[in-house]
Amino acid sequence: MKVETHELMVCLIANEVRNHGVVVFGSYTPLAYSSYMLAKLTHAKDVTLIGYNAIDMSAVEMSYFGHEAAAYKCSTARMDALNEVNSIHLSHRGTVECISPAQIDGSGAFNTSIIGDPAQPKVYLPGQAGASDVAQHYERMVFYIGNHSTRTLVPKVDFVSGNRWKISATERRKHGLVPGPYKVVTNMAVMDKDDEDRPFRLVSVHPGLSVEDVVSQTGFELDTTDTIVTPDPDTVHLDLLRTRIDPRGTAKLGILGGQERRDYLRQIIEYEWQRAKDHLKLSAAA
Amino acid sequence: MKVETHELMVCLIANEVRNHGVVVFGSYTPLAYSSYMLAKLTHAKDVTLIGYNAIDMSAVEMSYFGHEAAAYKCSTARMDALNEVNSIHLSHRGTVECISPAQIDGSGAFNTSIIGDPAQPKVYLPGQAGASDVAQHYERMVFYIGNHSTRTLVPKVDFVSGNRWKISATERRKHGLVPGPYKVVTNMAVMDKDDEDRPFRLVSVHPGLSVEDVVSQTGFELDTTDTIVTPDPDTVHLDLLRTRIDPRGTAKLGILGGQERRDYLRQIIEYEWQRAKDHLKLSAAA
Amino acid sequence: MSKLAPLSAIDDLVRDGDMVALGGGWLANHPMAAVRQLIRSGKKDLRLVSNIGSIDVDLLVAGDCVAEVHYSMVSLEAFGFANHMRAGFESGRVKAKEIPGLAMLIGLDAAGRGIPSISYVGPFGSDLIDCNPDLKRVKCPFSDRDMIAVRAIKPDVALLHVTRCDSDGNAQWHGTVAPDVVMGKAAKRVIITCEEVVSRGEIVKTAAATGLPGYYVEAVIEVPFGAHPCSHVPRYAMDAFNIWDYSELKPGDPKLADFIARLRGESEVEYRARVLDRETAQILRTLADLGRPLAEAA
Amino acid sequence: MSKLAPLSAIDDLVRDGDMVALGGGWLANHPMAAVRQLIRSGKKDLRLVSNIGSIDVDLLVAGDCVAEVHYSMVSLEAFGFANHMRAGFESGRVKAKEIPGLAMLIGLDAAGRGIPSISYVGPFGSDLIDCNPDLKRVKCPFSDRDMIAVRAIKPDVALLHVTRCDSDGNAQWHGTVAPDVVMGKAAKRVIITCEEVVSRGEIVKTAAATGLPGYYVEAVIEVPFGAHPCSHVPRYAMDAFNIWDYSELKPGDPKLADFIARLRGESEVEYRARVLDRETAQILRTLADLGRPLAEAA
Repeated sequence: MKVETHELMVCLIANEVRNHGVVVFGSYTPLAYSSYMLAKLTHAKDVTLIGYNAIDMSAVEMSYFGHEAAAYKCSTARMDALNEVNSIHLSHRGTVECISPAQIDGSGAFNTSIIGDPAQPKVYLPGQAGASDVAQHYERMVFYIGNHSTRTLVPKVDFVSGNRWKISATERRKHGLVPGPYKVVTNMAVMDKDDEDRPFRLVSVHPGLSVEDVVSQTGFELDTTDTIVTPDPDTVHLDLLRTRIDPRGTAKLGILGGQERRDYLRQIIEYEWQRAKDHLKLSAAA
Repeated sequence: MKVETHELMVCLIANEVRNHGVVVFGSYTPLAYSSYMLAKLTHAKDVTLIGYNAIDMSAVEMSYFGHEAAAYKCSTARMDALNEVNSIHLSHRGTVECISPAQIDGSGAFNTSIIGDPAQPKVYLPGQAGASDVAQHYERMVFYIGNHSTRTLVPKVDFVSGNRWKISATERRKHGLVPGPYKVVTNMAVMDKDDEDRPFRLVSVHPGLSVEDVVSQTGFELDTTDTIVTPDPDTVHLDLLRTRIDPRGTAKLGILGGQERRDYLRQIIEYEWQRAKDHLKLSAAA
Repeated sequence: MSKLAPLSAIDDLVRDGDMVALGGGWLANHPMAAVRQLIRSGKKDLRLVSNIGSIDVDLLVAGDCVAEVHYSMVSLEAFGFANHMRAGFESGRVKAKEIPGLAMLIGLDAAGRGIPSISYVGPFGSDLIDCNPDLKRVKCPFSDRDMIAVRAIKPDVALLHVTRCDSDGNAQWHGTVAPDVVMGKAAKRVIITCEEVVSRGEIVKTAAATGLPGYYVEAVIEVPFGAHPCSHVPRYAMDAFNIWDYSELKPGDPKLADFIARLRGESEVEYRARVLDRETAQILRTLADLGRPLAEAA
Repeated sequence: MSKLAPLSAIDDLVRDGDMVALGGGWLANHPMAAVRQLIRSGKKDLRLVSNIGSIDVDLLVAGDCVAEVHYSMVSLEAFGFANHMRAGFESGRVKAKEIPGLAMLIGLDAAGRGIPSISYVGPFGSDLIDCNPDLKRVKCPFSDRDMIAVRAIKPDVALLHVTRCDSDGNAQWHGTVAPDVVMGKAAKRVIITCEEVVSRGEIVKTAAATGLPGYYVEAVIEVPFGAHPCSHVPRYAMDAFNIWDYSELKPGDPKLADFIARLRGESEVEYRARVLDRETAQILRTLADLGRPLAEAA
C-alpha cells in the first residue's frame, strides 16, 4: 500500500497531538485539520478541538463545504474571539499548532509576512494571524512545509513574523513558558530543535530519500547524527484517514502550490457541489 | 393623597433616569429598582435595564422573591460579569447609578467601607462593590440616604471608598469623563454638587420641612440660595408605583434601618411565601 | 474521561490555606453545598475571593475556615450585615482585603488570560488604592493617562454552582452567573457543582448557553439545591426563612456552635432532608415561577 | 425606537476616511452585502480593520475604497492570495499595517472597555513589534516581566453580519462569530446586517445566543444571503464557484473594471437575482446541511 506524501505528513502531525489541552484550528489547512481529526478519533480522545468558534467539537469529515457547519453541530460551547483566545493562547492551555510559513530558518524564525527588503517589500504574504503569539507560547509547534527547498528552508528569513522566543526547556521555564518540541515536518523529512544554540536535528528522512537529498535542499545547518528513515504510518491511522476522515483527499491541498492546487481544489468543489445537487434531486423525488 | 417619603424618593430618582444608555442594578436596593422600573414604564422606554445578568429586561414587579427570576424571563441577552461590566462602567455607556452609603461628605466622597480609624476600624461595612468605579465614570450619580443626619452627611468621611474624582463639566471633559449631575436624595431633601470648589447646593427640602431643619441635620456646608420645596411627584408615577411596580412597598426597605427594617422585611416575605403556598394549593386543586 | 465526583471530592481538591474563589453574587447562586462541605471537612485558613458575597463568606467565617477575605462587598442585604465576617475582621482574627469591584474582576481576568497585570482607568480618588499592594498607580505608555494597574489574581480553586453540566465539565448557568466565568478561567482548579448532570448531547443542543467549557474544569458534582438557601433561578428562589434564622445567630451566641456542629455532623443528603421538605422545595420553585415581567403581571 | 434601516443607510453611516472594522473570519461570514454597498456608494480612503480577512478586504481594495489595511492575515485561503490587496500594498497605493492577531483583539478589547491600552505577553521575537507605533515594549509594574503594550483600537464603524436580530439591535450569530463581538464593542457606530429580522420575543426566548446587545448598535439592516459568497453557517455554505470566478480576476485585468462597474450598477436585490438563482441558493443550504460530525457520517 503506497503511502502518499500528504498522508505521511498527516499521520506524523497526528502523533504530535497529545491527549490533553486544547487545539484551535486556524485558517483552512486541511492537512493539519485531518491530523487533528485523526488524533481525536484514536489516541487523543480527551483533547479539546476548537474549529471556527465551535468549542469541543467531535471529529468531522473533511468535506470542503461542510466542515464549518459540521463543527457547530457537534460542539458543546461557543468561543468568543477574545478572552477565550487569550486564555488558550497565553495561559498554557493550547497544546499544539501547525503553521505553514513561506520561510523558516535555522534559528526557528518563520516568515508569513513579506518577501524582500522590509523597507520596500517585493511580495506581501497573507500575514501571521495568531502564529507569532502561538509559536512563542504553545507547548508544541509543528511547521509543515509542502515544498521542502532552499527557498522555504532558508539561511535567514527576510522578516521575522514570529519565532520560538525561548526554545530550550530551561529557558522556557525561566520565562514562564511551557516547554515542548519545535518541529518541522516537510514533504521530505522531519526536523526538530530543542536549544537556542544548536542547529535543527534531522530526525528522519522520508522513505526513498537520502540524508544528502534533504541537506542539499535545506538552507540552514542540520545535525544529521541520529537521522533515521521516517517510519511508516500506523495502518489504523491510514485507514481512518482514507475511508472516514478525508475520503476526497483535501489534505493534499496542503502540499500543492499554484495552479496545481487550484486544479485540485476545483475537482473537490465540483464533486461536492454535484453531490449536493444529487441530494436535492433525491429529496425532491422522495 | 399623602405621599410617603420612600415614594417621593422613588419618584425623584426616577426623574434622573433618562431615555438613553444603560442602567445596571447592583445589590438589592428596592428603592432604586422601583425608580428604574418607573422610568422604564414612562419617560425612559429606550433605557437598557440590566438586572443580575439579564440584559435589556422589561420592567418587572418588585416582588421580593420573584424579581430575579422575572429579569431573566424578559431580557434579550446575558451579561458576562467582566467585559460587559467594563464596557458599561468604563466606556461611557452607564448613565445613572444609585448608591446608599453610610457616610457622604461635602467634597462628594462617600464611605461604604469602615467606620473609625482606618488603621484599626471600629466597624466594617459591607464594602463599595462597584461604587468607587461607577461614581467616577457614570454620567449621573444619585446617592440616596434614608436617615438624613449629621452621622450620615458628615464633615469628612472616615474613609474614602470612592468619590466623583472630577466633578465640574470642564474637569470631567478634560479627563475623558462624561459630565453629569452628582446628586444626593434623602428622606429630607435633594442636594447637588457641580463644582470641586463650591459646596453642595440644597436644591429642595421635602414638604413640611424647613431649610433650617435640613441644614441642622447636615454635617457639611450647603448653599441654600435657591432652595425650593420639593415638588409633588407626578400622579401617574405615583399610581404606577403603588398599583403595579411595587404594590407591597418593598421600596420602603430603602429608608428603614435595624430592627424596623427586619420587621418590615419579615412581613413582605411572609406575605409572598403564603401567596406561593396558596398558588400551590390552587394548582393542586385544579 | 469523566470528571464526575462525589461532594466529598472537595475534601482533597481544596487544601488548608488555599485561595478559594466563590461564585455567585448577592444572595443569588453561591456554591453553598460546596461551602457546607468545606465546613464539614474542617478546612482552615482559606483565603476567600468573593466579588459580591453574602451568606457564603459569612458561613465560612462562622465555621472558622477563613484567614482572609478578598472582597468588593459582602452583606446579607436586606437581612443586615454579615455579622460573623464583621466580627472576624473587627477582632483581627480574619484579614479584610477590600478591593474595588472592577479591579477584582480585572485581576481575575488577567490571570485567566495569562497576563501578569492589566491596568485600567480605576477610581483614582479612592483610599482603597494606595493601601493595596496588588494595585499601583501607573501611566498609559502611549497617552500618559493615569491608570491603575491590577495584579493578576490567581485563586487555587474556584467553587461554582451551575444549572446543568456534562461529565466533561461543560457548564451552563441558566440564571445569575455573576463573576463565575471569570473566576473559572482564573483558578488553577475548578470544581463545578450542578443542579443536574446531563448528557453531552443535551449540552450540544444548547451550546450557546455554555458559560465555561470543560477544559477548565477538574470535577463535576451533582448536588440538587446546591445553592440553597440562596436562589438558583429560574429553578428556585432564595429560602428567606432559612436565611432569616441564620441572620439571627450572633457571633459568640452558643446557638452558633450548635448550628455549625449540626452542619458538620450531617451529610448533604441529610441537610436537604432536614431543611427542604417537599412543600418547602415546591414553594421555592413556585416563588421563582411567580416572578414575572410587568406586562404579564398586569 | 426601531433601528431598522435600508442597506443604503450605510451611505451616510460610513464616511470617506473612516476606520471600518469588518467582521467575519477566513471565508466565513464577512459582511459582504455591506461591503458591496460601500463599493456602490463609492467610499474612499477607508482604513480597514480586519482580523482574518479574505474577499471582503480584497474586494474593497479592488473597488478602490481603501487607503490602508490593519490586519493580522488576509488571503483567499485555498483559492490563493488576495491579489488586489497585494497589488495595492506592493504599489504603495494602499498602506499595509500587519499586527499580531492577539494584539489586534486586545487593542479592540481595550477600546470597548474604555481602557487606553492593555499590555500582554506578546511575541517578543517578532519584527512586527518595533515598527508599529501602536505597540510598545514595557514591563509589568508588579513583576518586572516583559510585556507588549497595545494601544486601544477604536474603529469609527463596525460592519457585522448576523443570523438574527431584532429592531433594537440585539444580535445573534448562530455560527461563526470570529472577532465580531469585540469589534462591535470597540466601534463608535455598529451596523448590523442580518439574515432575518425577528421580534423581540424571539430573541428573549433564545437570549443565551445573543452575542451583542442592542445598546451597541446603531442600525439593523435585513439582507438575506448578506455574507454571500462567504459562508453563513448553519444556513449556507460558501459559494465556491463565485469566489473562484473572483479569484481569476487579476489586478489590471480589464474584466475587473467591468466586474466592479456591474456591482456599482446594481442594487443588492439585483445582485441576488443575478448570482443566486433558486437552485444555487438551495445547493448552498444543502452543502451546509450535509456537513456532519463523523459519527453520523459513518
